[in-house]
Amino acid sequence: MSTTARIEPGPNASLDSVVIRFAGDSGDGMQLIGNQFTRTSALAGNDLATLPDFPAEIRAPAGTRAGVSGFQLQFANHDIFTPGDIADVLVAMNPAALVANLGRLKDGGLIIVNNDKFASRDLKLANLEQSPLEDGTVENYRVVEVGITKLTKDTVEPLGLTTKEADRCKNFFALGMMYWLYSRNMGPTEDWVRSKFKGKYADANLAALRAGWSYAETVEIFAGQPYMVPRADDFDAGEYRNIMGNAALAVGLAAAATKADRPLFYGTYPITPASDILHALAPFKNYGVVTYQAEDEIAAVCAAIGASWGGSIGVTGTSGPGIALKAEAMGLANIVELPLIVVNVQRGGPSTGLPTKTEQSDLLQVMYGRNGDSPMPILAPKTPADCFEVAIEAVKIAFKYMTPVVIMSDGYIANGAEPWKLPDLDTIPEMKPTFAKAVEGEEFQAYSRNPETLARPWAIPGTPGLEHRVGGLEKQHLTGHVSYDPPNHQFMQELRRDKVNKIRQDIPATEIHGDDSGLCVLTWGSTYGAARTAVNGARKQGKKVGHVHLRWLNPLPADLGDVLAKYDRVLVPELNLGQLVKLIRAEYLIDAQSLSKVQGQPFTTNEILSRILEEV
Amino acid sequence: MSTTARIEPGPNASLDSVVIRFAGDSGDGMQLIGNQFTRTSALAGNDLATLPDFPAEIRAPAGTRAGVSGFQLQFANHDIFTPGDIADVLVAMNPAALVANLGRLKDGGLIIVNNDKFASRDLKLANLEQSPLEDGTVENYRVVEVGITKLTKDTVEPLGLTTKEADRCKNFFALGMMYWLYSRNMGPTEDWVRSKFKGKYADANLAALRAGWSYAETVEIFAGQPYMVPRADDFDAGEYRNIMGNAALAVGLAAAATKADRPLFYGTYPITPASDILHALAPFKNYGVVTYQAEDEIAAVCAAIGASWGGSIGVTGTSGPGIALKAEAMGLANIVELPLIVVNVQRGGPSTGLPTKTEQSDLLQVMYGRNGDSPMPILAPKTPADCFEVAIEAVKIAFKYMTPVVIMSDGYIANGAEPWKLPDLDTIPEMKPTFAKAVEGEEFQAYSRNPETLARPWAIPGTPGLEHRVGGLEKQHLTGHVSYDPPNHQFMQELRRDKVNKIRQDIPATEIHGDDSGLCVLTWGSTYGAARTAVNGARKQGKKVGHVHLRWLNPLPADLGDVLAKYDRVLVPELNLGQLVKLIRAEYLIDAQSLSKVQGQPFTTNEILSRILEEV
Amino acid sequence: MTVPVYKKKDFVSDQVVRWCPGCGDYSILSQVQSTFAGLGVLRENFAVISGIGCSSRFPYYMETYGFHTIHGRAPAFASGLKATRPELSVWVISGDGDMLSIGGNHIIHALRRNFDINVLLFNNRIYGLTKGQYSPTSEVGKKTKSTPFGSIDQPFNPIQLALGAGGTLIARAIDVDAKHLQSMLETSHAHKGTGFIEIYQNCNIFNDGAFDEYRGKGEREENALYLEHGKPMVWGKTVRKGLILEGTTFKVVELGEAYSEDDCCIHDEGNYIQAQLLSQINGNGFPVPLGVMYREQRPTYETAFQDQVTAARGKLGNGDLEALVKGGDTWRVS
Amino acid sequence: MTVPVYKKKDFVSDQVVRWCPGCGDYSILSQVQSTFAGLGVLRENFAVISGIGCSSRFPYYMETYGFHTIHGRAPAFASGLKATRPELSVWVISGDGDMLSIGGNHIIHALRRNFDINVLLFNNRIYGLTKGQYSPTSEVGKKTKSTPFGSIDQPFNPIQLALGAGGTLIARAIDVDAKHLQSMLETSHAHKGTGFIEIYQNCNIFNDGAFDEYRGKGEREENALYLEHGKPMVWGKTVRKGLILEGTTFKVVELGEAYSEDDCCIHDEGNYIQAQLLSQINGNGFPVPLGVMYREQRPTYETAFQDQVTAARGKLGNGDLEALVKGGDTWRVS
Ligand SMILES: Cc1ncc(C[n+]2csc(CCOP(=O)(O)OP(=O)(O)O)c2C)c(N)n1
Ligand SMILES: Cc1ncc(C[n+]2csc(CCOP(=O)(O)OP(=O)(O)O)c2C)c(N)n1
Ligand code: SF4
Ligand code: SF4
Ligand SMILES: [Mg+2]
Ligand SMILES: [Mg+2]
Repeated sequence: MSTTARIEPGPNASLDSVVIRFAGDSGDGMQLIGNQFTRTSALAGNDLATLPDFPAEIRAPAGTRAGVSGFQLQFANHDIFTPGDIADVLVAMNPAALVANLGRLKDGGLIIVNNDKFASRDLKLANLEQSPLEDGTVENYRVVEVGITKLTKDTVEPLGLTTKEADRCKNFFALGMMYWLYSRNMGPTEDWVRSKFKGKYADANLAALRAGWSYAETVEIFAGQPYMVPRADDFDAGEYRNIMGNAALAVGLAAAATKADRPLFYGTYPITPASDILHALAPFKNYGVVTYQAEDEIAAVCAAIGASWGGSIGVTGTSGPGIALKAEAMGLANIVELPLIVVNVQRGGPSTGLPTKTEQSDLLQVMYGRNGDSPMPILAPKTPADCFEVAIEAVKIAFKYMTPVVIMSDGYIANGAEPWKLPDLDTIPEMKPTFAKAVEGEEFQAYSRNPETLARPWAIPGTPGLEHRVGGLEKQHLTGHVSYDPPNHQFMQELRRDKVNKIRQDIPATEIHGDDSGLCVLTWGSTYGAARTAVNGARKQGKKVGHVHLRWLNPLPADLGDVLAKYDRVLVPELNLGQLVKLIRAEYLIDAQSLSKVQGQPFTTNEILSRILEEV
Repeated sequence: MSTTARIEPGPNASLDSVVIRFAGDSGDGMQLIGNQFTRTSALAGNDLATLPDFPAEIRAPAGTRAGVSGFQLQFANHDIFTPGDIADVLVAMNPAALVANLGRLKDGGLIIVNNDKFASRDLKLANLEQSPLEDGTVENYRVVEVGITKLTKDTVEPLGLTTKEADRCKNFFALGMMYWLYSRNMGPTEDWVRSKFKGKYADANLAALRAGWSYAETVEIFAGQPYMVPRADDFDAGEYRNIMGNAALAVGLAAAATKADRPLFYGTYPITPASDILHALAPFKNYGVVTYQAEDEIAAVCAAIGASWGGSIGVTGTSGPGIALKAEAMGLANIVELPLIVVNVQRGGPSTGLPTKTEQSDLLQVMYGRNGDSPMPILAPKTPADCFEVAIEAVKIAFKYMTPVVIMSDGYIANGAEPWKLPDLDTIPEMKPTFAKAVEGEEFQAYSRNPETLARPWAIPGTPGLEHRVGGLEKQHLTGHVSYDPPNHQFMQELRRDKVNKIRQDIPATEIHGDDSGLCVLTWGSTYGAARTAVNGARKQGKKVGHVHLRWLNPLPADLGDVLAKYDRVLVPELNLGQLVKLIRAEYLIDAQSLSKVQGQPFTTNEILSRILEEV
Repeated sequence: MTVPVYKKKDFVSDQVVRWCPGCGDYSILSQVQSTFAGLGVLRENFAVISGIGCSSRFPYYMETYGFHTIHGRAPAFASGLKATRPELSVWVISGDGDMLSIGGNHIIHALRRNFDINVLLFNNRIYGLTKGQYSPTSEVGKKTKSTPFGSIDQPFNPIQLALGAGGTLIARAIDVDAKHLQSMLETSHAHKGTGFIEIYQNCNIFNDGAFDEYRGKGEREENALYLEHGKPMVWGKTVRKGLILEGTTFKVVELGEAYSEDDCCIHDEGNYIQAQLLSQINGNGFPVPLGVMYREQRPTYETAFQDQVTAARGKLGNGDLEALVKGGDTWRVS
Repeated sequence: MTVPVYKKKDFVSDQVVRWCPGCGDYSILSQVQSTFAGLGVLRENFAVISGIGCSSRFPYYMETYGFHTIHGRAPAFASGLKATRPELSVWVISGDGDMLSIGGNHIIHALRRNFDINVLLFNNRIYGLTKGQYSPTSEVGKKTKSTPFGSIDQPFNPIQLALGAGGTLIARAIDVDAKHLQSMLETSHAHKGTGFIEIYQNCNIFNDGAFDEYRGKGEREENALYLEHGKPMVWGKTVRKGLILEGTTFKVVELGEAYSEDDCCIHDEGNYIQAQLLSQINGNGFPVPLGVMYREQRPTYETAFQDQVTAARGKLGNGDLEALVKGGDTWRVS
């Protein structure tokens, strides 16, 4: 055990990338300082990726392992795709946070620990007999013990705060130390504190932040100079912001509403980890975005379909259990052929499962989870920022083909953050929908077809002369009248299937990253980052590996069969028991293999890399 | 056109099988006489199969094509599997019934038509310009015109019935004629009429029935002797009854309750074509069967799970849209590992679809339609009578493995009828469940495992010393406490999957009917009959074809891969756009081909046969 | 835009009506078609939304925009439509099973939110379309296919439930009383808020005669209390009767010697407690109250909903795409 | 079977309680544990069933049988359990979102059916577990994460809704008033039918102070009207006040010169209309009524349900398997 850790190499050493893990009690504000460090690093021009990791309880008992809330981020001077497999630095605010996170710290890594929280009462809450600082547990790490609680208290109490209030500032003290250690500019956080807190609370947090910095500098706890992670120079030129997945999705939806010049109706019911989309959209009313918190998920999707029928962009968002409830209405949307966006921010299942953890286990649910054959276009963002484009693409396709579209995000994407290069607004497609109009002397046919897209017309109430009826009973081709005619049903079923398959014409050719022979790593959704990094790693070791990532899960790209046929083997890493792999095997009859992880956590790069190395 | 049809061959000619189709207005009582003819033929020892075919409206406008209600039955002196592709005789009560059903009558077939209903008003209702009896439409058939309305009226009016009441008896007149034509014993129907109708109404129906018989005999409308279809002699010895699918399922569930000596709780919400299970179970209260009509399908399944938790056999039944609503709770049943039977009587989809028509399009829904990986045992009856055994098997497995089990029936099975050889009651397995009991000095573990089945203990409220908590959050192995531990989640997910796969040990070896090389026709559920008949037909033509029928869809039988590997090709006829075929392709990587029909109607033998002949 | 002079037939669609002959739904359809013609609303601005049930086939027969949705959810579809298209005249059609069994949650939430929509509950106290199971308004002891030994559930009183949920216009009518039903439809249309009309509807196939005590013209004249705001609660043709209030209970009195109309309770649509009292009576010497039981003015949901949009636009201007995409902090890489 | 003498701790499970420090749920848990110890029910005969929400974690902390089900559906699970196991003491635990938003339909149906179960509605007027969105009991104008410009939905009044649905025991309590809450729990247990208790519960994280006007001991003494059957409606420590009935409205009067207790309304638990009046008041010079608002005796669902089984067995004997399988007509093939 050492209270002063030697820092190698020398003064202001430049590093390529660093992974920090903040860990403390749910009440300790770890998500907050994690986000501040992220934002500051983003503004400093680093590439970065984050992984918040918090418990299902609002606030589990303070000091227990169940109550530990973590935030991991990687920031780098080059293009990165994941928050890092394993941390270089762990900031631990109490014994539970320390022991629960040691497994995620690399051997010899740096621990900054608040040793004011290691009284026997604290140890007991963490289910520890002895202090891990003393019993050899941290032997293999470089440990810096700091009395953060006391130092913070001394700093801020003169400002007139109660002990409890003072204690709440200690996360800023920790953040200040980390800012010093990585030579970060404190300006953005200072501004933020001033905008979020008032009076003495703002002053106290600022004081704690600066005290942390000064403490690190003057006390020389790190016994060396701070590090630098220079700005990433492989960023394309442009304007950037740091963005989380749910926020990017919300911005994308609002942008689509603006470009479509249609009101966007977001009907939803709160559920983790989708609720933040609601929170993000609710203030966008001046963009014509309206949000509706319904009595449940069924009402939410039904209201969204009602809005779509009326000519709005009907959107509904939820997580897995909510999708189960929406299934019946999604089937109705399929047969009435109205545009509708269904967002599924997946979490750990089955049932309530692991509500705050990530998983990709709803793919087959959205693919098949309705009565009758009821095909549903599905696409998935690969990173937080990608949610923006996926949202716009979904709206575009929903309009063009008059169809519901499912967006498959997940907890990792939703809460993760990355730098986002702002799009050129002119490149966002115009997508004003065309509403049907009555044509003199022609009888309106609600189920006539656009031959290119098989879309039916969108005829909204209020349009003179187009009065007509839609509903969930089978429709007669062209007229849309109720029909129980047997061949018509077959015809319509095939037509609805073909319509979804037509979307293939909008899917660009499949891109191959790396080799186009040997092993193909095939991914979808948030597994992108870890897989890309792993494939790059394997290729550096001279292995023949390619990476194919799917944005569209239904329909699958037209060329996918040919692309996969180039390879000897196909490996499909998924955060489920093997779902995409089933679709691929059934479709192309290739012996694609599943790499399955269901632990509520994203893949580490190494998990995929080691499997690749086994395969090649 | 002829009013007297020559009947070949001679007097009391013996036939091997006959297909009759009764067709009339929804208010004409065609289902009633169809069922009576079926019952009588069953009692006469014929093998038989039926296909009721009625509209979605309670009563569509009288006389219109939309209002036509049909009932087809085949009865035979040998083992048959289907109600017949095409009818020998059509009984048509009005013009709409005639024209809507001509396509289902064989060339040269016999038509018995009520020509009192061909006034211009009647023709208009049927959307006809001219009478089909006069414009050449029925040229190629042998037509017997009978003034059924007037004849019935004359027969029954002396009994003091109003014209409207008299008119309601005309179906019995038609039935009387058919009974004469096929030399049937009228006794059972007479008894039935006496038990169902009172006073003059009973008298009137009996009078109409006998009048029909006498008319056929004395007026010699058929210009010949009646036919005979002798009793089937390939029936095994034993006691038989005629039974419909939903009734057989209800009897099976009640039998299971008796054998398990547990109350059976049927929680449901009415929906076509599942409601008759509720109607059949409701009077079984002295068997310990209780039925609960809940406020909706969600409440129905939740109440059933509540009952299971309390130690009853919780059962819930519905059709496709109801399954969509139950999805979330089915996921809960999966994770809390309680026995639960979910019955899905499938109908045409998507959405409200074709509510009174049959389809097999919910297989992937029950397989995958829940959030998270949530494996669900699934089995399907192949014929109406088979529902009995399937119900018992489902309960047995649900107990043994502590798991929800899905039974996949469909509208064709539910409403179809066949002779059922009563089971030897001693062969029904005993299946008294074992409830957990407290063991002195041992801590109860709600998620401990039976190593053979991976079942957890069933510990019901009221048991001293086993107080514990279950729920939808991930459980810790053994203790069952809430656990967010990542490796535990993976462990439990795999365990739940493995548990379902363990059921393989209860699935007998796959039977091959016919050849074990060449083409394999692979079926599930109600497609059995048409496929079996088609395979027999093809083999008679010397083709190498085998038939493999699956009772279990999840897990698939352990030997299925090996069985299918024997064949050059596999053909999977399904009443959907290809669902089982996807599972087979993904699992065994064989190029199984789909024969898909989605018309709300079962396969005809010929549809499968012609495809077989194309393939071999 | 001037509204053409419509006739009833302008609201008759080309679809053949598919209810059983004699079904009470026919009369309701006819009254709705007649009423729509006179509301001064452009035909294309009507949206008729239903769930599933015999009654829910209704939209097919109306020459307006129509949506036959899924079982129990019509109010939810209507909510999304009305929130985004406040100018439409939205009508929800539902049965006692559709609205009170599977759809119970959506209707109570629609009522508390007070969308300016019109809700017609076709109460035949039975499940028609699924062929005769009991419903949440069937009386205790009812024998049906699903209750061969008689039902044991206390039925809902739809008026009482709507009052409990916070409805702002709550009324009752009878299928065959054409004029009164039409006037209730007009009242609902005129009301700014959710108009909830329970319509007693005879299902002559599965529950014939459920309302015979007051359905026929003669019976109505004897047993129905037609409520009118500001008028005394009196009824009866052969014997005139009235309701008087004793403490917090109603009492039936015969008018004539001892009591006159002036002693009778005056109907006050705005009196919530009186509405509760009225909701409780029906039969057993009491009349069946018809007409508006309760009415209250409260802001409608869609108005408040759209006002927030207008306010946001007023304050922040129409959303600017660039500002949206930028959000807070950005940085440049060159 | 004799029931052991239980202590509160016999109902404390080994699971660590995971609510925020200061949450009102702690007190409710403690009162339920204390009350259970004294009900004379065997511990193994308690079944505690919840939905999803902070409050719904409740069963984990009770050393009884517990079922943490899915969002909004707890009453449905309880219905199936109670129907088949009438001897169990069934407790449903739910939040205002769980029970009144997604679960609204199940609770109104449970109330009309009148299962003999106990329903505890933890009303904190907010969604706790999902971190602070408004709920169906949040007041109009409430700013939350999902309503940054203020909510526009009229909230439900849970008492009024329960009355509308046909509840037979309807009461209100406050999380921190230990003694009174315990007595309400006992009352519910004693009642044969559904006991519905709305419990005002403070969420100190997302909606702190929602009930401050009458939650603290001092405030309660001033502003809470503790209802007691047969007792006058009076309250207030510094100034004694009472409720008098004028026509169909309540009026607040000061006791002393002009009015005495004798002028005040006498609480009658069986008076539905009075219960309606009480459900309408809260604040604005009026007290908050606590205690039993309404009580009525009606057969319980599970009794009627099991009676039909008994009657059938009595009439037909225990079901005979052979008769079952044979049904009606059979024939023999030999
Ligand atoms: C999800 C779902 N569950 C059940 C049904 C079956 N169903 C259709 S209508 C109906 C009830 C009809 O009763 P009601 O609403 O009173 O209408 P009515 O036919 O009497 O007019 C039911 C149970 C369905 N279509 N969908
Ligand atoms: C089907 C489904 N939808 C949404 C959620 C998310 N969710 C969990 S609890 C909750 C509401 C909690 O509010 P309340 O019932 O008032 O309980 P509290 O946390 O305030 O005690 C929601 C929306 C869920 N778990 N399941
Ligand atoms: S079943 Fe009843 S409600 Fe339905 S159409 Fe026929 S009469 Fe009307
Ligand atoms: S969020 Fe509110 S209701 Fe939930 S535990 Fe914390 S204080 Fe209690
Ligand atoms: Mg009805
Ligand atoms: Mg709450």
